[in-house]
Amino acid sequence: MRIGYYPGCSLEGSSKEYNDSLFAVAEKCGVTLEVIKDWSCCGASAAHNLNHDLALALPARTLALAEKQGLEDIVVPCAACYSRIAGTKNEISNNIAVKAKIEGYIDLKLTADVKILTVFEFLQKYIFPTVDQHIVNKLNQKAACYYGCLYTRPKEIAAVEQIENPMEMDEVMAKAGATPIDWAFKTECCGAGLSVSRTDIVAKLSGKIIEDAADRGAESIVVACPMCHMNLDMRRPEIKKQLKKDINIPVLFITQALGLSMGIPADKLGLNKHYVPTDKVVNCIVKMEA
Amino acid sequence: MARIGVFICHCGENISATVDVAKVAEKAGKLSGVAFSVDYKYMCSDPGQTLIIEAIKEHKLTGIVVAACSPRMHEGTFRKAAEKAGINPYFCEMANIREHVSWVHPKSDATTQKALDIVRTMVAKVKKNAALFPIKVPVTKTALVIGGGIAGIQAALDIANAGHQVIMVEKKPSIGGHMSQLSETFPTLDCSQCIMTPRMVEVAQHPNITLHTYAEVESVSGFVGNFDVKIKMKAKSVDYKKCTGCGACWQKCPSKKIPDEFNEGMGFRTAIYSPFPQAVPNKPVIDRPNCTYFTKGGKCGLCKKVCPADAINYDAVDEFIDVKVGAIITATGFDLKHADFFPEYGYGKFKDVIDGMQFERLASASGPTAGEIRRPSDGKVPEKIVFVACAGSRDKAKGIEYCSKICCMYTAKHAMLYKHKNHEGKAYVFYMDIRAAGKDYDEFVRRAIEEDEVQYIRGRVSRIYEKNGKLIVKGVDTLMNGEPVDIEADMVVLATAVVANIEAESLAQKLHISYNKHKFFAEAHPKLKPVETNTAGIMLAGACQSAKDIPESVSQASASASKAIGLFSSNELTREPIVAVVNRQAPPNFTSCTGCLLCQEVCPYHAIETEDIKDRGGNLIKRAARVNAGLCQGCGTCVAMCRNKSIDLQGFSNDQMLSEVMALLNA
Amino acid sequence: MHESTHHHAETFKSKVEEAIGVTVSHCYQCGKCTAGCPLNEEMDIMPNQLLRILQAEMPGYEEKILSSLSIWLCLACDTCYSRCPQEVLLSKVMDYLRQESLRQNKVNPKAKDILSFHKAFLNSVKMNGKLHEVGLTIDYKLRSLNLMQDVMLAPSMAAKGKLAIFPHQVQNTKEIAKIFKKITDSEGGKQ
Amino acid sequence: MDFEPKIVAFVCNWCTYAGADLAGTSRTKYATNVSIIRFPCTGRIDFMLLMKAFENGADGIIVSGCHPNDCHYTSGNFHARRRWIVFRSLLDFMGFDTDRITFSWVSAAEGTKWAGLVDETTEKIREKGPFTEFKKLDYSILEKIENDVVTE
Ligand SMILES: Cc1cc2nc3c(=O)[nH]c(=O)nc-3n(C[C@H](O)[C@H](O)[C@H](O)COP(=O)(O)OP(=O)(O)OC[C@H]3O[C@@H](n4cnc5c(N)ncnc54)[C@H](O)[C@@H]3O)c2cc1C
Ligand SMILES: Cc1cc2nc3c(=O)[nH]c(=O)nc-3n(C[C@H](O)[C@H](O)[C@H](O)COP(=O)(O)OP(=O)(O)OC[C@H]3O[C@@H](n4cnc5c(N)ncnc54)[C@H](O)[C@@H]3O)c2cc1C
Ligand code: SF4
Ligand code: SF4
Ligand code: SF4
Ligand code: SF4
Ligand code: SF4
Ligand code: SF4
Ligand code: SF4
Ligand code: SF4
Repeated sequence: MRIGYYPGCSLEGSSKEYNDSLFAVAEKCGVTLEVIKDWSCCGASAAHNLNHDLALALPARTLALAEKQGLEDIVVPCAACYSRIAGTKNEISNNIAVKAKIEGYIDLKLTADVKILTVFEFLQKYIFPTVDQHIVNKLNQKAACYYGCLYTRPKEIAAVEQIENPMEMDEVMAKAGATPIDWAFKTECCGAGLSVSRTDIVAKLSGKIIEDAADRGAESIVVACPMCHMNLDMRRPEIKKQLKKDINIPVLFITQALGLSMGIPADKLGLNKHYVPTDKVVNCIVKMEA
Repeated sequence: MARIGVFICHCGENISATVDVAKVAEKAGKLSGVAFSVDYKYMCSDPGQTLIIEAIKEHKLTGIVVAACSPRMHEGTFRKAAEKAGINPYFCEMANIREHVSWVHPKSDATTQKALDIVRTMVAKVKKNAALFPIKVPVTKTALVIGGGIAGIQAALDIANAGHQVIMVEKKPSIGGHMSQLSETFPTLDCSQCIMTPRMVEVAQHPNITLHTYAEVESVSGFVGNFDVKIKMKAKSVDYKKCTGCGACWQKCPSKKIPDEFNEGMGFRTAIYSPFPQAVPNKPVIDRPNCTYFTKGGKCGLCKKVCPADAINYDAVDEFIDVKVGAIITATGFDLKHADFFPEYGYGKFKDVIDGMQFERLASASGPTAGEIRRPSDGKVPEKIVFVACAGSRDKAKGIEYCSKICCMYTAKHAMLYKHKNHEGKAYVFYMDIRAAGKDYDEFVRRAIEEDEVQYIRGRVSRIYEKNGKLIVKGVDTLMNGEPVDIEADMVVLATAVVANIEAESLAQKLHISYNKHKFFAEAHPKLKPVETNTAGIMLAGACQSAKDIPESVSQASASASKAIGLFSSNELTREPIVAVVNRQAPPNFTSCTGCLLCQEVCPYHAIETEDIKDRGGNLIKRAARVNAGLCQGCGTCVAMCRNKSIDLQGFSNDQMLSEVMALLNA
Repeated sequence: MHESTHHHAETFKSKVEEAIGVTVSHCYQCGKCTAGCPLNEEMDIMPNQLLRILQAEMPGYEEKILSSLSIWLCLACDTCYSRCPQEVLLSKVMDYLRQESLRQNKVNPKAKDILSFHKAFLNSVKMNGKLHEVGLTIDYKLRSLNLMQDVMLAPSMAAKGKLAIFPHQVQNTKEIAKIFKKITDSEGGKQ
Repeated sequence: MDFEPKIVAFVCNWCTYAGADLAGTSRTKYATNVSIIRFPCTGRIDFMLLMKAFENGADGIIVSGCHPNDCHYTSGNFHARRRWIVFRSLLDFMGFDTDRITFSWVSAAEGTKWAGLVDETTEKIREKGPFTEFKKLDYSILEKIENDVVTE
């Protein structure tokens, strides 16, 4: 099986560590990812806010390129990209007229039958089969897995089984030796696309999320999306102002957490790139007995 | 050789004003097979009927066509006349030249021609008619009542009090159904047990009622008046003839941690148990999957040791009995939608999010808290309680579009009961509409709002989550511009949807009755036959048909009882012989039926059975269809389905219909 | 068998319904959408009420809806849809209303920054085929005139090696520009 | 003289026949071209009978019974409809003018609808003219195919 990879814009820029940690984990397990050649931006929230056709055409181009390249599974580590691409695939496969129109715009033919995997689906499908032999550390801490909206809704493209109480990331964290906690804000929205233009709102929404995790004793928040990461990690000063208290829980990408349990060095996983220091996580690692 | 008489009616001037009746009579007289033809002023009058009778006798007529009004008006009249004259009444047909001709067309040649066409058509038909005889079936004057909730109890008592035998089958160890679990009942707030218990006892003691608890219907065959029913008596492990109900066994039973169904899981019972103190019969059964004796290979045996009556029998097995009944009343009630259905409300996850029936048990004096409303998690009396109406009902996304009908009322009742017990407490109800359309019902809800100060908030709750021991209820007030309302509650009660009994579908298949897509049993007609089913002799009572409250369940139960009593009022049933028949031929074919059973699939009444045709030596020659005349209603759908015309409908046979078509078109 | 077809006059409501395949009358105004909407506190017109306004079609309703702030705040998180008993795809309605508001030039003044960001974002994609965060920042600042707002925390990000100063580009940026052009053209040049 | 079409109506006893009776008791006037053949239920109507009617010179046919959920026999009309849908596609395929058969629902309360149906159908068939093409069709294959149709 040739596994395709769609990094998305953020993983080339502000969330490079997510990209790096994903590759580090894959490499350790001997899994290769092929980047989709000449991929372009999915349009994220901006396109569907302003133009529906554009919101379909941009992801469709990527899908078509993946097909051309002969890929069957593609891993999309960003929740926004996942949502756009899976949504486009869904709409195109259910409506021939739309499909024809979009094919016209992008000058490419589509079957839309590639399978789109989130990072946690990828981990479960391709990493889990061999991961046990690589796990050397136990992440001895309570982790709050945060899924946000784009993996859990709308139900037609949800990447999780139970949309109100998803467990897929929790399973990955359990593998890494952490204790996933039951909390109330797993799937609440962090403010996503308003991060730049209405930071005040993002601070409010993300603040509630972080507060609930803290109240329930979480020692880390684990995400699988660069936007969630940005809002929960980098927007901490605004959140602090909003909550009128300082909460220092670090926010990790799920690949970083799993990478730590596999003994991959923290800097290789890009843990130094976070706004909220991550030493607390690194410090609670326990070596497993041989 | 057919000798047909044709009688053309003037109906005063109703027909003769536009149709040239004399001409019709004259032309009809010339049709092949017509031996006599006449027109007359009022055919249905006494002289008119006498004219027909005399003509039949005088002209030795083999059949008659009365060209007059609609058969829906006077077919019976003229069939009786034919019978009086000594011919089979089914040799009489009517040609409708009034409603379909004279009243709808002007006086003209075309009108007269159309009248003649119709007469010719009916003459052609009557020539193909055959003598038919009313079908008579004997009636077994015993009713089977399936389900011992309030509906089944009411129906059983009504029938038994009318002097007929009743067999009641209840699958649980006690009768009583949901009503026995209720605390107080709307709209009067009288104690449910107080009005229920006497009726349960009456059933047990009634000389005409045979009660089988812990029993189920295994199979049903036969038809109205003559059903054969096999009943499965599940092994109780207790000999009821010996047991006195002393209770020594369940007091001593060491398996004490079994969630108590009667208290909706909010308490425990033992492995040998009687479900509640007022149970009828108040004798125990052993719940084998939870009994040490059965799970640990003969260990324990304590109940047998302590039983003073030596009633315990570990070797008891399921038994089957066969009974014959004439009518069946289905009263198997409803279920409530359970866990996993409301992930957004945390039902099944948070202990203090409960459903309406659990609330009933909390509010009941005989319940796990002796009637004090305390929350399950820590036993605290809630200071703020939220009721969520329409939880799962009227929710297309969850597959239940219908309104559960009773929950508006019981939610108002619950809020009231709570307020009566906790004056300082705050009760909120999230609702979409208040459906309280019964006698004194809206007044009841208004009382909750106006006198007991229950806060009604119009809006649906989006989500409930738990935080620091409180349940955060995220709702909205759509009457305040959609303002979000978040309530920190101590307890939440969901008015979960009323759904069909989980076994409804399999029971319906055993009984051959229809059900809707939500598995509620279907009535024969929504307005005019609301308690009967499509299968003659099987009636419905209570919430097995649709969500119902007690007054409605009881009314319907009495109505279905009266249908059964009506059925039992004579010794045999007479039915019109308009039924389907499978043709018969001489050996070696016996019938042209190939046994494809396409007819069986389409018959709305499950009237088609299979018949094994055997030779003299008893060897199977072929399997063919056979119509159960007791069940067939004469729709003829099977006839149109049969590819080789092996099944036909008496009175509307292939031959008759084809003759009509040919005669109509070939003047 | 003859089945009659109904003809309605085209209204703004019917336009919305047709464009996105949502039937507004399916909404029975329970408010569950609003109750769960993460943005409800910020909105000027609640999600259920937007639908109500569409349903009722009272004079001036089109204007009222198209100039609301709510349509720009909606994050398309689909919390509403995932719990709506009537399966009304509200986020799609919001999508459409936003686009229509833009086409008709009715954007709420308070949504200016949000719109600027979306435009800057798309502009970056149009030029590079991918998003260039530094470019986006500059463009957004120019559009919104929020020069002082530390939009992307540029200094600390750059220090952590998170910002690429030069854009990554797709090999054939012309191809992307062509897609943008085709779509803009097909809509009569409006964007 | 104008062409006067001959139309046969196959109707059920409980709804449409009664509806036609009601048109009578209400003295609603309509064209004389349609004559009724009464069936217990539309489920009883065998489509070969329709073919026989055309073969014997009918120019048009009406089939009418109870509204979908009102069937006296609960589901006979559904079966009729299901068979009709398959049958019609077959007729269409053979080049048969299926417009000569009008399928309708007329309840016992719809006397006016019945009258309207008769007038409209008569007008429609009058415009179409006599059904001479039918003779040219080899409808006998229908008889063979119908066996498969009913199994659908
Ligand atoms: C929370 C709540 C509160 C309510 N409060 C009120 C109120 O205050 N006032 C009011 O009027 N109504 C109230 N109701 C409604 C009331 O409970 C029903 O109207 C009533 O119970 C219906 O009676 P039933 O006999 O039809 O069904 P059920 O009570 O469900 O009885 C059915 C019986 O059939 C048995 N059975 C099921 N399947 C089989 C089978 N296959 N074979 C044999 N036996 C079988 C069951 O064990 C049961 O004993 C309330 C309902 C609920 C859920
Ligand atoms: C506008 C309207 C629309 C409706 N639509 C529907 C509908 O679509 N579906 C539905 O299910 N229901 C409908 N209903 C309800 C329906 O009409 C009633 O349920 C039904 O008519 C009740 O029947 P009844 O026999 O109890 O009373 P009635 O129909 O009122 O019959 C009572 C009879 O008793 C006679 N009578 C009265 N007093 C005496 C006396 N002292 N001595 C002798 N005779 C007496 C009266 O003359 C009358 O003939 C509707 C009602 C209304 C008002
Ligand atoms: S038989 Fe019918 S048509 Fe003749 S007089 Fe009687 S009512 Fe009139
Ligand atoms: S101890 Fe014996 S007699 Fe007493 S209730 Fe139990 S079984 Fe019946
Ligand atoms: S044998 Fe079973 S029922 Fe009897 S006392 Fe022991 S556990 Fe209880
Ligand atoms: S009865 Fe009331 S609470 Fe129950 S489903 Fe109907 S409207 Fe909702
Ligand atoms: S009667 Fe006809 S349809 Fe029924 S089983 Fe026999 S051949 Fe088949
Ligand atoms: S006539 Fe109707 S009810 Fe009778 S056997 Fe045939 S399909 Fe069944
Ligand atoms: S949740 Fe659905 S039905 Fe309820 S108000 Fe919102 S859109 Fe309407
Ligand atoms: S999709 Fe929009 S309207 Fe719906 S809940 Fe999310 S933000 Fe609110």
